[in-house]
Amino acid sequence: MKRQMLLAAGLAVAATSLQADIIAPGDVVMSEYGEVMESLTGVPGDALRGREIMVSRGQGNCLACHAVTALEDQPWHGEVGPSLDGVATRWEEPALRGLLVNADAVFPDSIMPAFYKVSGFIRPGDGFTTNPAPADLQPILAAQEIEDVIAYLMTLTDY
Amino acid sequence: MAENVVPRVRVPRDASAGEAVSVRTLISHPMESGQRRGSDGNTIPRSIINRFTCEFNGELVIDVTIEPAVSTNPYFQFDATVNETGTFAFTWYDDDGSVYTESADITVA
Amino acid sequence: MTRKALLGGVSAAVFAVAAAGVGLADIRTGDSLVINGEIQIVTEAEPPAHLEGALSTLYSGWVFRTDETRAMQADDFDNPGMLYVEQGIDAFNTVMGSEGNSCASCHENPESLANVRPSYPQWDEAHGTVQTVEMQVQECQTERMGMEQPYGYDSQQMRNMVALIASVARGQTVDVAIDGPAAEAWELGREIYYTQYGQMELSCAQCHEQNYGNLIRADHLSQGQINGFPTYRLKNANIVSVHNRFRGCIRDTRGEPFSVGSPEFVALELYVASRGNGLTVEGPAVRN
Amino acid sequence: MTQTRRQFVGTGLAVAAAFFGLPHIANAAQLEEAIAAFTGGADMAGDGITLIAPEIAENGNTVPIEVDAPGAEAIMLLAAGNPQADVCTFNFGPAAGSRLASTRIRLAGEQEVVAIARMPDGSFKQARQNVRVTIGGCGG
Repeated sequence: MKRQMLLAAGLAVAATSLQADIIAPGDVVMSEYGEVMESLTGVPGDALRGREIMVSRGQGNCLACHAVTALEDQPWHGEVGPSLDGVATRWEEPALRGLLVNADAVFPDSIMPAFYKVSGFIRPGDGFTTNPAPADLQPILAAQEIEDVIAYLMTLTDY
Repeated sequence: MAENVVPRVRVPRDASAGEAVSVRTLISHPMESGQRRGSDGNTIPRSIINRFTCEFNGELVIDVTIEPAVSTNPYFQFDATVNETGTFAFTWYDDDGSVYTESADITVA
Repeated sequence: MTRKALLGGVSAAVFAVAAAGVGLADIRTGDSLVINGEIQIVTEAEPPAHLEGALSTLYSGWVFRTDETRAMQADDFDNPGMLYVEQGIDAFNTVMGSEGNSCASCHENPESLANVRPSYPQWDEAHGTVQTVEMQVQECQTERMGMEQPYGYDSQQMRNMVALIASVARGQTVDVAIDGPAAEAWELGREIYYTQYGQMELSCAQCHEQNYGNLIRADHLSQGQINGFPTYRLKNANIVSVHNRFRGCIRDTRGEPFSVGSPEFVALELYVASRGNGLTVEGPAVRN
Repeated sequence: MTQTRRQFVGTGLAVAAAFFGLPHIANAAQLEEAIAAFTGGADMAGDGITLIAPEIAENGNTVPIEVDAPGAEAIMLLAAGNPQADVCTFNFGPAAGSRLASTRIRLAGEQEVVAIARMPDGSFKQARQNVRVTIGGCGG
């Protein structure tokens, strides 16, 4: 029992030190063209995991607005935003990262949510609960989840 | 127990002898499937209309056995042959033992 | 007015790149709805002048639905929303409160209230505020019927009663007043309509003005018209109030909604109702 | 420790199943069982029965379905992808004016709706139709 607790404590320390390499939402540096050059975590994204996040309604929910031919195994793709087919040939990775972090920086009145932002909202909530947002409101996607989605988007080279 | 359970039926007021008339029925009922979870995380117990029958002058028109996959406010439409003036009798059977009935008259010329 | 709301017009050109824009390609327009073979419903209409070209045509939410859902509204027996209207009729004729009155004691029959739904929300001189139909029902209950506890704003009983009041007005043209003493609330409602709420920073306009007709996943975004409320939602298998729907939309922005019955939602209801001036009352409509 | 973790994973799967249904895995055997109980395993003809269901159902809560099998004694409706396959069975009496019936049913996602008619001579007829059920755009 004691050993397990020590183990848990050790893991927590490891997690904290990893945390230090993560760029917090408020610290993201964006170029004047809305690009984010640096990885948010320094850890390469996992494209498979990114695919899951894009499909999940509670996470990225990307299919709500975007059609993706490579995701045709999932029923129903929205048409509010442009198709993401060939997106990797239209955008460099830093630009995609910028669009995910805060699309408004590139398209000022875009309907696309900022997935890595925690302040500046009007009546933010605690997820979909209708309760007010907690003081430590988390971004819609975590830093590594953003990197995972980018990794998947970079596989979309075909039209 | 389901609340505000009210049956409704619609049949033509009159018909000619031997005519097949269309009958529509609806009953307000939640049809709780027994597969949903409440806000407390517990499964909400099943409570449905499990059978519906329609007779015309004592003769069976249709007898429906019903499972939880039938929608809230169960709706059925079917045809009945009427050879004489008479009365339709409709009966819905609830899981909780309640029985709801409704009737409708039709004049056959 | 917020920064984002102000930006709306300026960035229109950029927006066209980011979003697909209004798409009615796979929506079948031009069909008409006649309920019970007799009540003519206006499902497409000229927009009122105050919209200043924001919409080229008004479309009832009915236009955006599938054939099966459309058909359910064309006949009162097929419309499950009418079950709740019937419960409303029972309540209308039931004595409630200490004065020994039912609604029928003053209003004779529900049909005598046919002019209510098309003109609400409306300014109430005595109370010095804009009132919704729900607030009017509560006023009758507390001030004239002697009820200590009126129907809750979003209670089943209230929805039944409002559905009844809407049902007797079906086919009448929506015409809410937005000038005079109502103007202040209307302006507030307009500001709310264009404000981007929640962590997803979505305004009513982004979905229902700029993207109606487009699919969001498998759902055709409508113009968010409220002439069909209270509406029977297949999703809820019950009738749903206007404010409950507003609440659901702001919740879906990862936002904190205003309360049902709040001055903000009353103002928003007036503004959204005015965007449908020219359509006809459909409540209880059938929607997904 | 290991056991705790396993329990946790198990709970997670159970929650996911309740939420998403995992219908195709859980249901195939149950569907066959329900059909066998009605037909006794007899062969089923594909003609003489009509099943009308929407190609796309706007909401899985309320899907209008119509079946028509002239001469049938009974028609059973099944939803191949629901947690429980049985939907309802129409048994026609002597005063039935046709062998047509319609109702509204619940479908847990895209799946095949199945109608099986039992004829007076003991034979069976079957019709199947795939129904896609839409998914709303908003998250949560």
